[in-house]
Amino acid sequence: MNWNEFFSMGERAFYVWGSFGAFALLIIGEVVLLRTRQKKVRQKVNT
Amino acid sequence: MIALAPPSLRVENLTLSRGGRPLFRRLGFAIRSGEALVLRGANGSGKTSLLRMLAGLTEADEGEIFWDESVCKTASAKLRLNALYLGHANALKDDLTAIENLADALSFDGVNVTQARQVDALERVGLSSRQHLVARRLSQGQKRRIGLARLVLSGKPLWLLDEPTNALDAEGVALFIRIIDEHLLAGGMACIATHLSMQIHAPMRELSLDEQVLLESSEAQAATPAAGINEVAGVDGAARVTHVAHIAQAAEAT
Amino acid sequence: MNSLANTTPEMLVISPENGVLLAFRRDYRLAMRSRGEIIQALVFFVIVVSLFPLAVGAESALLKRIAPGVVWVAALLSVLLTLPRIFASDYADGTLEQLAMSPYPMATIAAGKMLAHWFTTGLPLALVAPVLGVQFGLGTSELGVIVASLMLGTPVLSMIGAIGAALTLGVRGGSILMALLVLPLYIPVLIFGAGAVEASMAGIDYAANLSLLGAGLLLGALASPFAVAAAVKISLD
Amino acid sequence: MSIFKYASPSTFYPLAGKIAPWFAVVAAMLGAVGLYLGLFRAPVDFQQGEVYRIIFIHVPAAWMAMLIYLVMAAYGVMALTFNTRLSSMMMEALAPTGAMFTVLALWTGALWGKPTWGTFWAWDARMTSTLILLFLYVGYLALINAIDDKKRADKAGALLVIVGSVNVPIIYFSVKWWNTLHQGYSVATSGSSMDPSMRMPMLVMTFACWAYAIAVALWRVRAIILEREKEAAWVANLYVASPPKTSGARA
Repeated sequence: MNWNEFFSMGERAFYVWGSFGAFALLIIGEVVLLRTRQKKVRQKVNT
Repeated sequence: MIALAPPSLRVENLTLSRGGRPLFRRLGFAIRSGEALVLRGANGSGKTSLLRMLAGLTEADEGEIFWDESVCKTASAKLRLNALYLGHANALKDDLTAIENLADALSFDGVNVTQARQVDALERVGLSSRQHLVARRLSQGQKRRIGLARLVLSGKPLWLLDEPTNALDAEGVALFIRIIDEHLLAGGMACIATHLSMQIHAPMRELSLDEQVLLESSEAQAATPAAGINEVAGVDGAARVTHVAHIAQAAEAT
Repeated sequence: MNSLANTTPEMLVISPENGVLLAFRRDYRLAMRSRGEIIQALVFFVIVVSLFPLAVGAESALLKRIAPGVVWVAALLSVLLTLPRIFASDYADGTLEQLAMSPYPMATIAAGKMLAHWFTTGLPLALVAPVLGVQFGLGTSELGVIVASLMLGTPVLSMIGAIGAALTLGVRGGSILMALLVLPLYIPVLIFGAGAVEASMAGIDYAANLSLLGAGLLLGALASPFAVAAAVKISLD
Repeated sequence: MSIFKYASPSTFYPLAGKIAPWFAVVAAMLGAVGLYLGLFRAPVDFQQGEVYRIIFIHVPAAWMAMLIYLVMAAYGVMALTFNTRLSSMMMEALAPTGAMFTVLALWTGALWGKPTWGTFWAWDARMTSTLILLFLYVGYLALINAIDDKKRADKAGALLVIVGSVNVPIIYFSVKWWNTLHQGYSVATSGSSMDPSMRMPMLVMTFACWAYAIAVALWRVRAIILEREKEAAWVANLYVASPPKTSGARA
């Protein structure tokens, strides 16, 4: 399994990893945003 | 006469909160035919919301409204058919004349009133010389009087009035008192939200929304005990007197 | 002085068509009292259409090709601009509450108001459109199709628009928000409306487009009064 | 009625807290399996080479975008008919995730379009419809944020999504009609004729997205419930009894 061939994705690396990168970014971004929102609400509830 | 069997309006454990803040909780009262209930309370205590609920415009979070002992959803057509609601706004179109506004309002009330009787009503409220004046050029007091003319002609048993006398001069207020006395004498009912004192001669009760306490009017001479009594009219009409503390307790329990 | 209070008045016939007729006549009379607004919407339509030649150049072949899209988008924006007129002033002066209190169902009143709005905006647009079509070099048959497509399409624009107008009553920034809600729903009408004119220009069958617009009109006429009534009730709550 | 026992926010809050993590775990596992199959196991496509692998997230995202909007419409119907506050809260909880999936579908579609047809945006029928779907999501989010009174915002949002959902098939049909009229591009996801080893990752990823959407929606609805019921009694003693385990013990 040679990695740099894998990462080049038939010279389409930008498009494939651009898509999968956006996928990861959006998913993780949404979860992080959700976490901060819950923390903010919990503080407001306790005060 | 207004209606054969005297209609009655009864409300049970009405609850409404606005923007997370409870306005009133498990409120109960009744208005009998020929009687006026005056709503007292500071600004924002929910007087207008309660009126709009009786008018069928606003939905309560909880609670039922009984009209002629048949329960209706808080924002239901049955309520709207029997009630006339005059809010803060004068509900007039500035581009229409006084007589056109009155005619429009009555036709949307589903009431067939001849032109002559409309002119008589405007005359009675002192607008005879201004009936063809565009509403934009009428004063606030004159606009309010068009509302009074509509009250007179609509023939609806339940009048829901929000500060009916504001912007009326002394003569206007006297006119309003005469009109509402006639209405109550004829078996009609009224619920009036106002902070002014009402010299209505017909039987009248006051409901204070701040403490949710129903005070008997002076005529009824019911002494108000120190703790305050919340009179909840039972199904058989006999007043079930329940201590306010009990109500408050029930309210917290939910 | 006889007291007028206690004579029970005689009730009108509370039927749906009376409600629609009553609301239509009321709104039409009000619109006629401020006729200027109707003219303004028409002038806006004409101005927007005449912007395009200035923008893309007056080369006739190009103008002819973009004519259907330009006329339809301009018509759609003109209708969009006049939508607040259906409910906003009634909401502000408290008459909308009284209409909601009326024994006539709110759906019939909403239908009457939508009809009046179409009559004072959509219809005039359809009648003026041929003049603009000529400006863009369209043939007579194509002008006929423009008028037909606008006559069928603009009522649907009024119906969908009335839902957006009712939902955003009394909301800050309401008119932009209303456009945001309504424009995506306008897209099918735009596609079939402009598509009909384009098809007639290309000499292919445009009846399908017009019949789909007609179907939209039917669906709208049946469903939108109830949606608008619900939206008004929500806004008045 | 018993079925509405869970419809009250105070009883649904702990329930959502318990089942959400399970969905998150399932989503993570399925996602890992799907990505592994899609990136490593699925064969090279004879036509598009490696770049076709983008469909393993593009297609599930597009499906989720549409599905979530329709689920929101179902909650909207419940909110307006049964007047349950919880269903409108679920709508509000689902909307951001639906919008996210729509953006993801558009982004991956564009990145896939460039190498395949030479342009990022080819006005393809499905992509254009997905763009309009994004407008519908943005419209809903804008409406409920513009109205202060929560009760009205819920009902107005519900009505808008119901009207929107009636229009979604019409939009998809009209855009398809418009697309065939102008030019015949279409995203070549001939799903059925795909080699099974290509279809498997896509299915696994779709289920991963479902589990993910459910987990995120349940977590977000918990936040919404707390935001709305701040003053309620049950919220107060909720935190007196068990200080939140996430952050430090509170005095």
